[in-house]
Amino acid sequence: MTDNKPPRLELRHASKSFGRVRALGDGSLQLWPGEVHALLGENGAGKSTLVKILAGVHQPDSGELLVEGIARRFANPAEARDAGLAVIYQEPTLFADLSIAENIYMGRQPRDGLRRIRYDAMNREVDALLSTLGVNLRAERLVRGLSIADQQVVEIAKALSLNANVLIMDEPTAALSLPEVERLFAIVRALRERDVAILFITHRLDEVFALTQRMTIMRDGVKVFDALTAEMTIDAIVSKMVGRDLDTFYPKADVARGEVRLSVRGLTREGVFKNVSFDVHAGEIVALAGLVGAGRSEVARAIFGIDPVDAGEVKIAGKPLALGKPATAVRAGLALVPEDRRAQGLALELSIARNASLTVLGRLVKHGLISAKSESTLAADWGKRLRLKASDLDAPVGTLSGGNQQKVVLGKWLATNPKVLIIDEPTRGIDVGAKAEVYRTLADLVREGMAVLMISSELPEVLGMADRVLVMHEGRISADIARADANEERVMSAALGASPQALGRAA
Amino acid sequence: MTRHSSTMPAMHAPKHKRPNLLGGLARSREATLFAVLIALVAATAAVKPEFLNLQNLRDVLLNVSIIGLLTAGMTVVMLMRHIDLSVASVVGVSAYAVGSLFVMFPQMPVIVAMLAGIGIGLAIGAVNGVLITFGRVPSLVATLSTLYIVRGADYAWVHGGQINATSLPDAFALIATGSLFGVPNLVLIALVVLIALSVYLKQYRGGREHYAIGSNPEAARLAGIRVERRVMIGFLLSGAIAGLAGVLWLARFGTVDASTAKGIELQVVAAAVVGSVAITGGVGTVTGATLGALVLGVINIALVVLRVSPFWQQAIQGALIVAAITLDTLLARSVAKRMMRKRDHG
Amino acid sequence: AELKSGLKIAFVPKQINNPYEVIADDGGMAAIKEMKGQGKVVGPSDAGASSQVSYINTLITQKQDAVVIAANDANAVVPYLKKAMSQGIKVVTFDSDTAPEGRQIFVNQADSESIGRGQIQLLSKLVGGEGEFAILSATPNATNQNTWIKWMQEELKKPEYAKLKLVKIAYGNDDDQKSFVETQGLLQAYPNLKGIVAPTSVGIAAAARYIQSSPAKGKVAVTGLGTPNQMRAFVKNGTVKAFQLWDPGQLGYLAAFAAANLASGTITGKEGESFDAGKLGKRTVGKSGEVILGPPTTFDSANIDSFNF
Amino acid sequence: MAKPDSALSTTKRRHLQWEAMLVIVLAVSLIGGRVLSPMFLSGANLSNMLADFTEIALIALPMTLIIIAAEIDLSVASVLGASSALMGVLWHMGLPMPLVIAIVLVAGTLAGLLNGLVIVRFNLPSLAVTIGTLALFRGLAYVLLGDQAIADFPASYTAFGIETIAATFLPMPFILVILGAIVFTVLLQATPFGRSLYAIGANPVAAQFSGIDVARTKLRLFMLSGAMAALAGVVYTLRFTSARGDNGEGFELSVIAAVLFGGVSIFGGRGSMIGVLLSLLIIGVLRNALTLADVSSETLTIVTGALLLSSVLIPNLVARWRATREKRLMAQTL
Ligand SMILES: Nc1ncnc2c1ncn2[C@@H]1O[C@H](COP(=O)(O)OP(=O)(O)OP(=O)(O)O)[C@@H](O)[C@H]1O
Ligand SMILES: Nc1ncnc2c1ncn2[C@@H]1O[C@H](COP(=O)(O)OP(=O)(O)OP(=O)(O)O)[C@@H](O)[C@H]1O
Ligand SMILES: [Mg+2]
Ligand SMILES: [Mg+2]
Repeated sequence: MTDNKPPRLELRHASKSFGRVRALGDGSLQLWPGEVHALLGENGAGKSTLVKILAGVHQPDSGELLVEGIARRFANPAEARDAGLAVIYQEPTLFADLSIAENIYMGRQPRDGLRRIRYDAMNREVDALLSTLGVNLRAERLVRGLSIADQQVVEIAKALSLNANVLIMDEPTAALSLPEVERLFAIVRALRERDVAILFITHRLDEVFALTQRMTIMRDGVKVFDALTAEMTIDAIVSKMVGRDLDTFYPKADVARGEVRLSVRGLTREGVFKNVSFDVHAGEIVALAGLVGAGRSEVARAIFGIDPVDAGEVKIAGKPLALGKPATAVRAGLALVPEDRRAQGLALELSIARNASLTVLGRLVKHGLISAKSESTLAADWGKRLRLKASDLDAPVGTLSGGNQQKVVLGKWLATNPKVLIIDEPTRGIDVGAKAEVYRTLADLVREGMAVLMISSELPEVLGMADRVLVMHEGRISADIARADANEERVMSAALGASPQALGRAA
Repeated sequence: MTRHSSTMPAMHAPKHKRPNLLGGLARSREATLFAVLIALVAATAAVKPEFLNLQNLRDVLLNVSIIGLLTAGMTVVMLMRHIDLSVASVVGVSAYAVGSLFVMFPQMPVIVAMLAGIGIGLAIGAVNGVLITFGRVPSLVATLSTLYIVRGADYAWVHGGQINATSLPDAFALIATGSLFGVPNLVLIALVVLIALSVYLKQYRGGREHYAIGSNPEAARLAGIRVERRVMIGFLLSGAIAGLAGVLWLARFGTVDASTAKGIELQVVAAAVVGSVAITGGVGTVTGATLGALVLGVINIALVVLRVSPFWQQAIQGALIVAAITLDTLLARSVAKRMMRKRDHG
Repeated sequence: AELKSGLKIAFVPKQINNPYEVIADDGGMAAIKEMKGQGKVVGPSDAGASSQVSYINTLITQKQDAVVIAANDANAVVPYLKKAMSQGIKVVTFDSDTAPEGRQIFVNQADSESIGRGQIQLLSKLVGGEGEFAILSATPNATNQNTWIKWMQEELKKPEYAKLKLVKIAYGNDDDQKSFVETQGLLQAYPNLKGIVAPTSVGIAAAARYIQSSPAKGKVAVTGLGTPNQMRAFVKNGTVKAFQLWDPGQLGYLAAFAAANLASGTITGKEGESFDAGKLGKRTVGKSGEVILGPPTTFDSANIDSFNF
Repeated sequence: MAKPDSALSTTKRRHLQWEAMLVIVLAVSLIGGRVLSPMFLSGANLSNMLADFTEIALIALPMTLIIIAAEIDLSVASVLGASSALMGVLWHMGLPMPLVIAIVLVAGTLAGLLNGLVIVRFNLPSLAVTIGTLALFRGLAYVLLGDQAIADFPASYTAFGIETIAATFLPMPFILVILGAIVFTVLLQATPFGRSLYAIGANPVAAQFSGIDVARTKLRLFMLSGAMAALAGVVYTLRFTSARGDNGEGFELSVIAAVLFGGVSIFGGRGSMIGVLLSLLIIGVLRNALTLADVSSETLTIVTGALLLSSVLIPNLVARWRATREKRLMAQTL
């Protein structure tokens, strides 16, 4: 950060509105070569919008963008890319029907004299790139069927292949577990050595301290603060982000364990998970930990009836559950908050109220017909309880920020008043304030006697919230650790299994 | 860390080269279609050996050429999750317009006739493209509308008129009747277009963009693809091909009137679907589409040759279309599953 | 008796864009002009059974004096034509009849029996009295084609046709391309085919065009019903030796006069009544309200140049 | 936090706007019809007008539901034809009419079931599958009846197709349309089944994850569609006293055009029954008025296309214009 040189990238007083929604009011940012810069803020603070302005996806309504001190205007993402910007967006942006190599090189494939694509050269380069990332993926494999983690790896590979001098990453770690995060950090650090300017968005504050040198904090679409990371503390960051101090982060209540609510015996799905057995009691939060790809979500989906199983049985509150139909599971008192809210949790074009009522349509019926009034009352109630930040419950849910979308998914399931709540990555991509609210809600729920199975890749959350930690490794439960005995090392070693080679594989 | 230094050896253990999965999948789908085609021909020939004579093969190729061309054009559009229902109307209007040109200028060179047809197709394709990209009208709605409008205009213009083979110069008729090394000219023309289109889709950046757009439009935009432009190009291509098909239709059938080619749009979509072009975009090849058109064309003629009652023909065709789509999908899924399993144990 | 002037007469063809129908309608319009009436042609652009009904209803609402219709379906339009007649509108069918209660007069191109039998006689002459042949018809539901085919099969029962064998009735749906492909299939399926009878102008042209460019030219006789203009080239180059038709323009002309006479009250449609049909002279209403234009003309290379329609 | 009972949301407002526009268009075409022809508003003419779109309306009702659920059924017209043919065959076999009609309706439902099963079981796109069954069912209609047309249905039944209700100008079959409209409106807008269709159309995976039985819902939709198409086949046969294999050929595109003109999104998740009913009325009025004014059928074809196009194009252009205007206003205030 030399004084006489301009920053690599600078955004001054940018604003952006979508219709009546002001997503960004006054976004400012300076990004210097050779630094990792954290961009922090609550859900809906405008971080992703700012990123998309930098990337040429959106054109700002006002404000200036300077690259190396020169004012620029990117009309589309290609122009930003050509100016040396690589972007990893918050949501994976891959072509499922194309190979990994084509995904990485779309629009800039190597060509021969006749301008034909040289597939061999392209695949060779991508194979090399993937192996430097230490993942067992091949260039010619189709993207369809990749796990979210693998997709994220492809996104990272794409950004790296650009050899850009600005790398922008919008929550790249949200879908990754620890070993993958570590690997990503190593790559980022190496890039920093090569004077690349990196913008890094995350809701995991420990990552901020582990990786970044400076930070910019936003609130309600406005830049409120910037500082060197070394000069900050977690509490200071949080109070700048939220505008107030937060109370205890993991409000784990000690609740007496009730009867068995969810009982799983010998659940097997060929090639995915094998012989999975466990119980969850009323008033208990059981965490299901493990590496991404261990098969945790698949167990949840199987219990809920989305995926077929080859063997095993499930009981809800003592009654056997006929597997294979989600509707039956819901009727039996099961709720599943899925891991991918956009694909599995929400109908993005439908209104917030309509989404919230989706699980309880049958209960909104009065005199045989659905009452619109009870629908909006329901949505409003849950919105209030979860502190949903939305201007209009009839607005499409897709216009909400990620964290607020997560709250709608949570609310729609809590509205069913379930006996057992399975919640997959409950805080993926949501801000600290919202996280605290989710934890508080979970604590309240178990206090009221609900049984919660929480799938999570975030160790602090697992250790902070769970009464018991089940760890999965390659489709089997490899450990069952009581709260008192749970610590980072035990969970991680169980997650990694016996063989250390497992570290090399992400999928 | 440097990016993709190609000197860096692959780190992971499994050294055996896995088959090219992308290519393998595509190949296997086309291979099945090809097998189905051969089986169809063989079965028909077994019952009716004369099915295999040269004249009949020529006829089948001639029949399929035009539908095959249209199917290839439709493929470009369907790859982008769009559809072009207006092709039949374009064929009709182009055939009649070019025929009228011949009536007015009997000495018109054949190449001018082709260009005129292509020009008409381009014009209607441009209208479709503008409606879809600029007007943001879903392609099904836009092209259903232009199907009606173009056909209506055709009716209003042609009324009860008819162009007969007698009005067409011999040089033009040669497109359908002449041949080079025993392959009819019309088939050669179609083949050239099909190969060009296939190379474009497989080997050129622009071609790959059609796949990208259909696979994930949002991601395509983020990857810097000019989606509007590419969609526009797709509809121009489809329109131009339909225009050319109209000229070929005129050459082949000689008689055209206001209702020429009415209703073939669904045949074309069916051929594409049978040829493994996904209606949901992102998947499909010109080879597959052409095989799809061939399979339907052969079934069509085989049913007649096998003396199946005309009343049963359509029912059997319909059942075969459904069966083909189902089998193709099941096959694709089982391949995908095998692939996944391999990865699990790999 | 004098025809009223200013009569409103509407023609409803099977399909407004069918070239054959257009010639017939033009004949009708010419007749109406002669008698100083107001003529018009309305109708659907597809040949569905029901598509004519809304036009009939509209004509009733418009209080036309007479409706002249070539029915797409013998029954579908009957209730609506009855309604028209009950409101004093005169109904004439031509080309393709409805059930008798649906109209007052049917102007037939030639009596169906002689058309059907005539086709077989012509074919027999062309193929030398023996061999396999096929019929290429319009749609499976086309009323007049089905009637003619019925009479063809009747005629075939005669002992002199014992060696003539009808192997297949194919349907080209009055669609040029479909008829073309059907012809091609027929030749494949029946290698010994000697003749094709296509009693439809679309079918015969398509069949002739296919045969002309195939090795079967000269071996397979094509005949049926078609217009001279359409078939001239095929007759000249020898693909087709002879075929038949009446003048569709005259058919329309006669139908218009029948309608005008009904509307003027000079006739009621009863058997035995006769009326003046302009340049066609005097015509008599036959059995069950049928008026016959006359026997079809057989066209061959000798006479084809003297016709232009 | 939002006010729960806040007035109309933007999305709802947009819907109402479209419906309001349809009402205006309807009024304008009614007035236009009267101007074009004094006979237009006569009872007899209105009666014909309503009768004319009976079958299209009966099929459009379930089609609305199907398109909202982001599926499509192209086989409806073929089911209509096959039902008509079956009706003729059964009647000729000597079965009593009520039994004939019952069997035909069951057969139509089974045809829909076949569509649904193939689509749901193998998870195939309905557009592709129903292109196949379009040919299949039409073919079966020909297999059943061949080149025959059956017309000797009992007068007591054909009267139902032709006559009007007592002293009014409402055609008898129109009762079915009215009943159907009420049932389907309630079904779509006010029952869990109907509500779940919007979710299925907008995001089928999320709908499944919400405990909605997507497969069964779709299956029911296609069965419903088959049944209604069969009903339309019965009405058609009685209205025209004619059972034929080619009855209703090409209706599928008219039905889809009517549904889309009614504001239903082809991508699913959006649309209302009221819009579709208005659209049917407008198309009926326009066709009738233009025919009465001796506008040729080819012009009618063009009008149909233009209407369909404008239904999507105009709102889009208006929205675009609004957005630029808003932006300009905002720029001025800044
Ligand atoms: N396309 C859009 N249309 C309407 N509103 C939008 C759109 N995109 C973003 N918004 C709104 O703009 C605001 C900022 O959203 P943005 O996605 O930038 O937040 P964020 O800081 O990235 O949040 P998160 O941490 O949850 O990802 C939110 O209120 C969001 O609802
Ligand atoms: N969309 C998908 N299609 C096919 N296979 C998938 C898909 N998603 C995941 N898989 C596979 O299923 C297995 C488990 O995936 P997943 O990453 O969801 O596991 P997980 O343990 O639930 O991890 P997490 O919840 O942290 O994402 C992996 O082998 C993965 O490759
Ligand atoms: Mg964001
Ligand atoms: Mg998971």
